[in-house]
Amino acid sequence: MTRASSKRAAAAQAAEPDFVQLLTPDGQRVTHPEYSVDFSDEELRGLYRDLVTVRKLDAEATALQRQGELGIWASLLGQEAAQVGSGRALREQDMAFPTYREHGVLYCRGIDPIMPLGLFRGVDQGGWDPIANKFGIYTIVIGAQTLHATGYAMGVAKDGKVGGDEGESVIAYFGDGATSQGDVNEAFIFASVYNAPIVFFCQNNQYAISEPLTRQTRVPLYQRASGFGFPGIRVDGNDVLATFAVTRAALDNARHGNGPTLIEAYTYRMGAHTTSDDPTRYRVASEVEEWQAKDPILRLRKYLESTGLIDEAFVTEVDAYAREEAVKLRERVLTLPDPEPGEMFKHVYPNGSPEVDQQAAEFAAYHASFEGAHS
Amino acid sequence: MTRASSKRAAAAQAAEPDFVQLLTPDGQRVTHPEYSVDFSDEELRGLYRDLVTVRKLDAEATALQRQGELGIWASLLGQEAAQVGSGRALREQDMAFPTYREHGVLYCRGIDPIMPLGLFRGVDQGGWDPIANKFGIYTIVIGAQTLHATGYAMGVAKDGKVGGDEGESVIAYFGDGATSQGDVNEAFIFASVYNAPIVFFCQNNQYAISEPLTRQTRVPLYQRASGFGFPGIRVDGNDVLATFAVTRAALDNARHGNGPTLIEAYTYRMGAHTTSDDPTRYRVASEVEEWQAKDPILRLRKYLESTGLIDEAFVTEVDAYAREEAVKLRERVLTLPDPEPGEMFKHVYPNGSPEVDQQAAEFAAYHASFEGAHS
Amino acid sequence: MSETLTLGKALNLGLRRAMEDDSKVILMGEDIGKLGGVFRITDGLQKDFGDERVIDTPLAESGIVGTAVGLALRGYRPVIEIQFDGFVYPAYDQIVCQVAKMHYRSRGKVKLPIVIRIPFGGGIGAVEHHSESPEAYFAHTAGLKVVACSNPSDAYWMIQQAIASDDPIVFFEPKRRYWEKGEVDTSGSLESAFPLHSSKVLTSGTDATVLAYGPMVRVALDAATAAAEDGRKLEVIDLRTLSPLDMGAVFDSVRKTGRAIVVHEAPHNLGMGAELAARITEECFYSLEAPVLRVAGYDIPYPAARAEEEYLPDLDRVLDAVDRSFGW
Amino acid sequence: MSETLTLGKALNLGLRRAMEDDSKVILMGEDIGKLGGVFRITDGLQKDFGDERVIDTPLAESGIVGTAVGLALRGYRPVIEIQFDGFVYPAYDQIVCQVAKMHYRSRGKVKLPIVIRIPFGGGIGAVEHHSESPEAYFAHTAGLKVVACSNPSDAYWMIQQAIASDDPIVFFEPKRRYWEKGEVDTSGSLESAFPLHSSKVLTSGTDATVLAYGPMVRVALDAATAAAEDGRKLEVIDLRTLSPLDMGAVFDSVRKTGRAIVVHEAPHNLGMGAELAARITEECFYSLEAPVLRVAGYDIPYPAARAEEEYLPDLDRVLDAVDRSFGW
Ligand SMILES: Cc1ncc(C[n+]2csc(CCOP(=O)(O)OP(=O)(O)O)c2C)c(N)n1
Ligand SMILES: Cc1ncc(C[n+]2csc(CCOP(=O)(O)OP(=O)(O)O)c2C)c(N)n1
Ligand SMILES: [Mg+2]
Ligand SMILES: [Mg+2]
Repeated sequence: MTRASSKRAAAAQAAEPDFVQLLTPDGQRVTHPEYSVDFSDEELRGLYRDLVTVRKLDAEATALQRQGELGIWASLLGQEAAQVGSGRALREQDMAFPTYREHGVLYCRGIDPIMPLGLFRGVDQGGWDPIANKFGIYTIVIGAQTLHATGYAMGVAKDGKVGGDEGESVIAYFGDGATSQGDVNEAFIFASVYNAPIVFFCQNNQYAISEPLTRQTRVPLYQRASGFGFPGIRVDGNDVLATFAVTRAALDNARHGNGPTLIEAYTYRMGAHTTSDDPTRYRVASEVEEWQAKDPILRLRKYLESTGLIDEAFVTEVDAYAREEAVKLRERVLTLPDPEPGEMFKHVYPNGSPEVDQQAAEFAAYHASFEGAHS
Repeated sequence: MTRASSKRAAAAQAAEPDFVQLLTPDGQRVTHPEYSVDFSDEELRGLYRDLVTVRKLDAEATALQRQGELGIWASLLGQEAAQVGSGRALREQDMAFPTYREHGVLYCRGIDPIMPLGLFRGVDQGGWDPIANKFGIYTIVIGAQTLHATGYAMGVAKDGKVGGDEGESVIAYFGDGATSQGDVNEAFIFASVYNAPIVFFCQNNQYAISEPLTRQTRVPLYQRASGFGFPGIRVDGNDVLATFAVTRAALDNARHGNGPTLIEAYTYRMGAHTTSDDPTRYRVASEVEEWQAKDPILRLRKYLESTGLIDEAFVTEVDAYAREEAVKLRERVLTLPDPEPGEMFKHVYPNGSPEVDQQAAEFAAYHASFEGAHS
Repeated sequence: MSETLTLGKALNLGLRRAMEDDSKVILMGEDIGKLGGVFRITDGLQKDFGDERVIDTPLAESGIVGTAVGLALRGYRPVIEIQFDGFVYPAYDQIVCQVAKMHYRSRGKVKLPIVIRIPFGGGIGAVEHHSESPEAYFAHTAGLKVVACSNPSDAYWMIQQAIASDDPIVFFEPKRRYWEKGEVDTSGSLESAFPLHSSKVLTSGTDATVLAYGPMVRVALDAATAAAEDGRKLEVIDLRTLSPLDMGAVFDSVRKTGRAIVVHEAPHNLGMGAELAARITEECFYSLEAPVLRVAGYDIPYPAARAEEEYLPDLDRVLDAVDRSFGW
Repeated sequence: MSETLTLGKALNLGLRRAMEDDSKVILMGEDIGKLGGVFRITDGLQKDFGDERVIDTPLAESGIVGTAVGLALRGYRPVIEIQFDGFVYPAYDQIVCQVAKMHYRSRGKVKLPIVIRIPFGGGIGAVEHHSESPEAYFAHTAGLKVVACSNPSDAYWMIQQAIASDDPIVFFEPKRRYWEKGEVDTSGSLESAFPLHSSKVLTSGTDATVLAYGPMVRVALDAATAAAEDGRKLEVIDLRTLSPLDMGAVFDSVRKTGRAIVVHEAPHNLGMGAELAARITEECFYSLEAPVLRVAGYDIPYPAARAEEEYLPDLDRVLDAVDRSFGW
């Protein structure tokens, strides 16, 4: 279904692959026979603010890492539209399962952006409540969260929370590389067999660390879905409007009991894989430049400017706002407390363990012996 | 491609699913726009002999198990055509990776049927040379062998042994249940990415022990392939001619360097999963009866009889031949030697291990102490 | 109310009672529905609780455990059946990296009350992968608790305790004992039952301590009986909990006897016996008359069925170890 | 010809030489091509040997190991890089059930000369799953051999020996030592190199034996230096081979010193220390002045980076154990 229709959209944009697009790289609104958005002016401005803010926060985190304040950082640079578009498409009752890069989705969920910084600073390993936040803990083992999301969605169905507008949907984020993991394919199977209310949201940013997409597949990733018995669709992941439209439709479809969808958000990782990575070893500058021209923020700005929805004052105000948010984030990161001595022994088991208790006690006594030596 | 064309074939046979068929359940030869066979009369008679013989040998093994001579037996009853058709499609240079049920393929490879009986008797765990036999050791962990097959096929390509009629192909056998394993899906990915010369041959016998196909998928299994970037096709697995034609074409395609194919051989497990299983707990007799009417041997016999290629004398002769083979098999099974005392310590490592040697020595000394006590 | 039950039936009743007690308890696994599992441990449960609670899953162990994590996040209490010991490994990543670590990762905000049932051990004449004893792989993993039952009464109570516990638990069932019978007193409450993470002294003795769990408890008890004929009194302890280990009774016993023998089917190298030997030696150093001896599977892959008798620890090997201990 | 090399570079040269020596040697892994691996251990090898021999694989560890089995059946000698210790578990099934057992299953007809390289251990300030020490999971598995290198010279020779061996070998590399330098004599042949499955006495001493491997060897050596200042002579043994263990030098040492301390990063419970303690006690029962003590990671998931210093065994903890041993 989606394939034929999205082909038409692609025809208008020869250089682009076959995907759903509502906003071209140069800021032209185009229509799509199946997908549309009806944002108010205020909402459109809000999307712009989101995009700019998540990019700025991300840049701040990168800077913090460079200055030694974070151990590592996985930047979302270039993927802002994929994350804000899908993140804003979630309804309040929906549940998201991220990888380690979904800072933009987290922001759209209304979650304090400081939340995952402890992990990257090395003071904890996440430590938040996924249920209270409706946002899973960052998952580092590639693909594992797609099964968790599927199980959660099976539970939603078991609870009878599908079938209407109030139904709950689940979204599982993962990368192009992740599609090669057995777990992701098993998640497709369980989701399909149990008709779970889930959207598999693959950010195809063209790379798994250094490996280009061709190391994972020889056909477009969205096509993977049909053989598992549910629809797959590719969207321009640098187009926040199209990403929103497609994700919203898939989530609503799921909440109404119509089962899973795979969305391939076609985008690009503009930066390094993480701050530990050196992409110059494996990709050419010209490729990055090509994608620069498809920047997700620039195109929205052009569009909003051309329609008079925003002006320079607004742009300046948003920049200032984002900068301020970034400064606040920085300040708070610097005060994130290191783990207390011996804190590592906590929360190994809900019911505790005498063995851990004993080791904690020995640890305490051992360290007290040094204290004694010092005094 | 194959989908549209096989639909046409299916139209002629309303009760059957969408698959390639060359011989109907009542023994009518039908044509297919894409697939055909050009067997000589002798070859056709040979196929009949194969089918009858593998069924008879299988029945003998089941009987041996009932009499306590085998620990367990996984019967191929009902799947003879899928196995003989694909097994005969292999060329000499091709390599097969079986599950635990491919006794019919093994037979077609010209391998002594006693070979796997040690495993089911419990005197060894296979113990044959997969390379010398061009037939992998039976694999019990579901799906694992599909990766071995893919790696082997990658090696074939690396060796430059693809690209002509003399090219080598690899076939990986697995069941419908196996398609849910991560390993099988990863095998699809590796095979596709490296364009390995492999045929994935799924015998969809409708059950994974007690679980019907609906527990593994909600769409036909052959459709799984396209999302991985290679063709999938469904064949009537109870039709030895169609199975041969489709498998031969896929193998030749692979050996010429055109990469993988998934074949779903649509068939039925007429017996229990293994001799330990009780299928009356999970399926109704009427279903089994329905499939009885599609018996793979009966239809070939009808066809050969109707065309005058065989007569009663031939049928009787083949029965006698098969019975004789079965008797020989039985006799040899009964004389399969139990493992020597301490043999279990052998072949743990190619280079041995002082730890294993020490345990073997202790074991020997310990047992010698009993000998001493007895004398 | 005491009944004579097989160990398998005791598990079945324990599962049933757990499902009655808490509607969030769900069962997941391959062939556990109509078939009732290949060992019939879930017999009749899908019929009575429906297929929303007794779930025949796709044939994918990682998928089973991974979706169980999600179901637990959603508030369910999944009880997974792994069909045979040798088929747990595809799920190993989800177990070790997710089930074991999510509580820690979340600083205690997430609980994953998942029970992973594994029929384990040999002695049933099976083909490869059907007779393994992988308990050390799990006991070495922080964040998991690991238990093994050895008799019908424990099976009945321990499975319910495991399901009621908020800790993720790998629950080993001695498959070759499924058909052995014993008395089970099904009256009383879970709370008053013998605690889950406690070892139990089964026979008291003064000459040597024999530690066992799961299928080897029977062997240890038989050895004690045989040794008694030779005038040696063995103290048999059923460990029951493999992680955490409950060493109190063990140390008391070894301090008394001065000798300890550990028996398990799992390979010798880095098996539970290694840890027990190390701990006992550290704690009871001056009480030991001989080193802790291990009667275990050999360090080879589990052999073909017709060699398994040679492989498996038996009465004679235990008695031989007792002799060797006395000969030290 | 002696050069000063980092451990990482020594591995790189060792891999290069192995590839030169045998055209059947191929490398497989994630990001090992253009990137040269996240630790650059395969730097330059794809450029020089081509992408048919240095293979960037799909992101699927089970797939990597499973296809390596097939490639080995086809006559290749695959050397796999697992990107980090914590990502080996998806391949666990293929490793434990296939790599470890195929030779046995085939009664010796199949050899799988596969090397699985795993950068292991902590101390690099990483996020979760990047600092684990899973060696016991493999050492407990019959059919696998397991080694760990600790210095550039061993790295250079051991990787070549492992690749040349027909046994399947899990090869642990101490990732936090990748950048440490040492002298490597690259002259001479593999055959004349110190044997792969042998432990090595690094410092001879009479007061206590310290056993370590991989990243902890450096810590043990530092402890020996520090202890010497207090007048205690520690005998440090680099185990090098974890399965099979090479206990000869260990027993000799403990018979001499009467005291043994095992150091590893892996969790205490069922870690290598347990097996070493059990064996040493059994063999050297009457020589021991104190029980074998273990300085190990705690039985908790690997903690957040800023707590890892607390978690990891260090000089002080080793010395403390030595003190405790002497205080017994
Ligand atoms: C099971 C596993 N193997 C390897 C890794 C190491 N690793 C971390 S990120 C990554 C690449 C992921 O690529 P992709 O799925 O495309 O996501 P992206 O980082 O591009 O967002 C790899 C190989 C891991 N985290 N988990
Ligand atoms: C990893 C794994 N899980 C579970 C099993 C137990 N088991 C053996 S056969 C089987 C069903 C296989 O079904 P299918 O793939 O359809 O093959 P069939 O037996 O029908 O030929 C199961 C679950 C196994 N052998 N391996
Ligand atoms: Mg990517
Ligand atoms: Mg089947």
